[in-house]
Order: sequence, then structure tokens, then C-alpha cells
Amino acid sequence: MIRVQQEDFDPGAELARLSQGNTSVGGVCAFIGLVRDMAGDREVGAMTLEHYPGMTETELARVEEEAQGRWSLEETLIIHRYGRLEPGDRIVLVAASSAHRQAAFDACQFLIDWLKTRAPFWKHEEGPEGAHWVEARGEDDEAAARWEEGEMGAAKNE
Amino acid sequence: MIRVQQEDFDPGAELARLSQGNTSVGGVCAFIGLVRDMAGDREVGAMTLEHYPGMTETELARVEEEAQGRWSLEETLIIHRYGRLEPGDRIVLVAASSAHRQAAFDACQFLIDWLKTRAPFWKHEEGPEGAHWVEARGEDDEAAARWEEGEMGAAKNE
Amino acid sequence: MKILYFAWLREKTGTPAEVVTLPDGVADVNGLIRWLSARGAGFADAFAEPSLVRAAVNQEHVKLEHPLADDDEVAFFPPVTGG
Amino acid sequence: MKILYFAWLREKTGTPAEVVTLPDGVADVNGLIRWLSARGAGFADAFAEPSLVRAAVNQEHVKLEHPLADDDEVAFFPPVTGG
Repeated sequence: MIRVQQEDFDPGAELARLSQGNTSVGGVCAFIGLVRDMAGDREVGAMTLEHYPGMTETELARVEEEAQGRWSLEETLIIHRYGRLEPGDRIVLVAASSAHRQAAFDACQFLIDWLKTRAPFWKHEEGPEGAHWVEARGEDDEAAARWEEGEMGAAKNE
Repeated sequence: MIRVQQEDFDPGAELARLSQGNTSVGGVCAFIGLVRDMAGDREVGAMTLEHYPGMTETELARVEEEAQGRWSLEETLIIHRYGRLEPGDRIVLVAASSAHRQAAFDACQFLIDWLKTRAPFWKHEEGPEGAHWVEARGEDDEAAARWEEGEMGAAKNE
Repeated sequence: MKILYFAWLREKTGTPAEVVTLPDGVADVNGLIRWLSARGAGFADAFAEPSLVRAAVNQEHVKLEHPLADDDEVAFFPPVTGG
Repeated sequence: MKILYFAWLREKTGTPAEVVTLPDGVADVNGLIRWLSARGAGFADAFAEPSLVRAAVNQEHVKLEHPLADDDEVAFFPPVTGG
């Protein structure tokens, strides 16, 4: 399931839904991303997440579908917020449930890695030194590249 | 933090504590293990988790301490239940919060992998064909062995 | 066609969205970037460093060589930074 | 010393816990297993397949070659299956 929303979400309620009424689930893996008070050595007062309505949902659905195709999963969930957020605020939740824990872990890591380089969100950070658009990070590209076709086994099974 | 208890836990409340009041946290990774209705091709009606009070807490604290030493983490949490559990019931929660998502993911996976081969718990399964003690699985040993000294980089950075 | 601009491309062009007729001689995204850049200082500035610009056509990531049709929805934006 | 038995070792020995004096000539966990196995059918059965038996001394996993002292807490159990 995909949700793109301005309002906060309740991780406990969301995660419960990944196994509720489904006793085939042996494990749920989840990742919650939050706004930090520092970005590198810059203080962050707040940030505004801009996105591309329509394409965001389409891309997140593609990422979810790709995960469902790669692993044997019971449920997957991506919730991503947009708008103005402050340090400590939740930005994103990705989660996967599966009969077996390794599939849940790998799928969850895949969801956030691919989302980071594909979902059309842009962070505008405000701090004491002014505001600026956050630059994409090479390490996010590398994290996503681990999951490229043909390298998947190498990335996770060694 | 370590908790060994018979009663259920509230994943939402527990996970909130991993970042509450700490704006250095950029990500929280969590894994929840649940009782499945099948173990291989055997139906599971219920299971009873026996443990070694005292050593359980000591071993879980060792696992947590090892994770804290290997990664730069803000908080870690292990909650493990014992006693009688039915399909759909939560067994275990492990979680790690960190400034950066990869440390949170790796530490969380490490916590469950090491716990599985070190914490003194034993599952006694009941099903339509009778009751039996669950046998340890070779793949759990392999998962734990990924984290042995010297193989860690190979396991996670390739 | 509809053209959308996000993040600093929106700021530099001063345009969140516009509707234009596919200009004569523009066959792909690169051609559209050249045509837009000739429109004025803001557009020239936005597209000055093509390596920083990403594009989507009909809400799908594409390379700048991607062909264009007049009923396409084209979007320009910097590398994404969500999550 | 205190000796604890868990899971099917508890069931086969019929003993969750007991206190014994470290027997003469028993220097390590293997020696204790041999001594316990001679006590009767239940104990012999519990320790019949040493490769299935794990031990902890003073609540720490040890190999079966681990030396023993009279004030140790020794535990016997199958490979763990938590999580």
C-alpha cells in the first residue's frame, strides 16, 4: 500500500496492519525516517518537502511492485509525507511482512533505497545560515545500485 | 534496552521511544517476529517458549552491547517474550535508531541474527500431530556467521 | 504539451507549470531544453548545467534523449532527495 | 555446583535443576556429562548424542572442554531456537 500525505502517521497502527489477520506472517521489518537537527555540519531548523503529485504515487507503486516481484512478501507499505517538517518529525515509513525474516529485511531495505533515488521529492532546508535545496547524495545512488538486476545476489548473499 | 517478559508489547509505543526527544536520530529500523501457523509443512496450533532466566538477560545485553560497539547508534531495543503463544502473537521486537539509515538497518539485522543463535530460548510447538521441540536451523547459524569478525565488511558492503 | 518545473528549476524559471505547443524542430527532451533556454535569463539559468537536470515524460523518469509528442506531460527537476 | 537442564534435556533427565558437589575426577563439562550419563537411563538418554548438547557455565556459552569449579552454575540445553 502507498500513501502520500501531509499529516503524520501512527507507526504502531500501520505496522499492525501488516500482519493483522494473517498468520502466514513470520516477520515484519520496518524503517522510519525522521528529520534530523543536523545535515552534515549544518543546523536544520525545518524543511519543506516538495513533490510531484501523481508521479509520486506512480513511482512509489512501481517500487512496491518491484519488491513484491523480487521477494515472497505478504504485505508492503510505503507512507511518505510532504510539506513543512521539523527536526524529530517522521518523514517516511517503509515496511514489509513475510513468512521469513530475510525477505522482510531485504525488501524493506530495497523499498527505502529505491524510493530515495526514484520518488520525486525534493527537500528544501532552512537553518540559521539560510535556506537551500538539499543535494542528492552519491551514497544513495550506490545504495540503490546494489539492487540492480544481476547484482542483487552479490549484495545480499555474501 | 533489554526486556524479557511474558506479556505482549506495543510496537508503536516502543519504537517511539527510540527517537523521542532525540533529534540526532535520522532513522529507526525495527523487526517484529510473530508466531506463524505453519512451520515447514507442519501446522502450528501454539508454542511455548522456555528460557533460562538470568542468562537470557545477560546474553541479550551482550548482543546489544556488541551492536553498540559495531555501529554508531542512538538507541537499541530487544524485547523477547516467553510462555505460551499462538499463531499471530508477537514473539520478539528488535530495533535500532541511528543518524544514518544503513547503521540502523545493519544493527537491527545483527540483533535478530545474533539473538537467534545466542539467546537461551527453546520453542516447544504443539500441532495436530503432537508436540515437539523445534530444532535449530542451519540457516540461522549462517545468518549469524555473516557478522563474525572479519566477514562483516564482506557481508554488508559489497 | 504540459511542462512542470520543480524545486530550484521552478524557482529559477519562475514557473510551476505551463502549457505550450511542441515547438517546430523539437524532437526530444534535449531539444526542448535548448528551446526553453532561449526564452530568457531565468530559463537559461535553470538549464545552464544540464548534468543537474532530470526529466520525466508522462510521469516516468526518462533520459534527455527521450522523444516528445505534443500531448506529453514533461517535468524538469533536480535529482530527487526524498526519504 | 548448581546444574540446570532445559527443553528436552530437562524432560529426559526429569530434572529442571539440582545441586551437586563437583565429583572427584571431573575437570570439565565433558567430564561432568560422562558422570551424569552414568546416573541412570534418563540421564544416559539425555546425553546420548553429545553433538546435540550445548552448555553454559555461569550463564555464558562454553565449549564442552570448559573447566569446572565447584561453585559454578552449569546449564545443559539443545541449540537455542528463540527469535
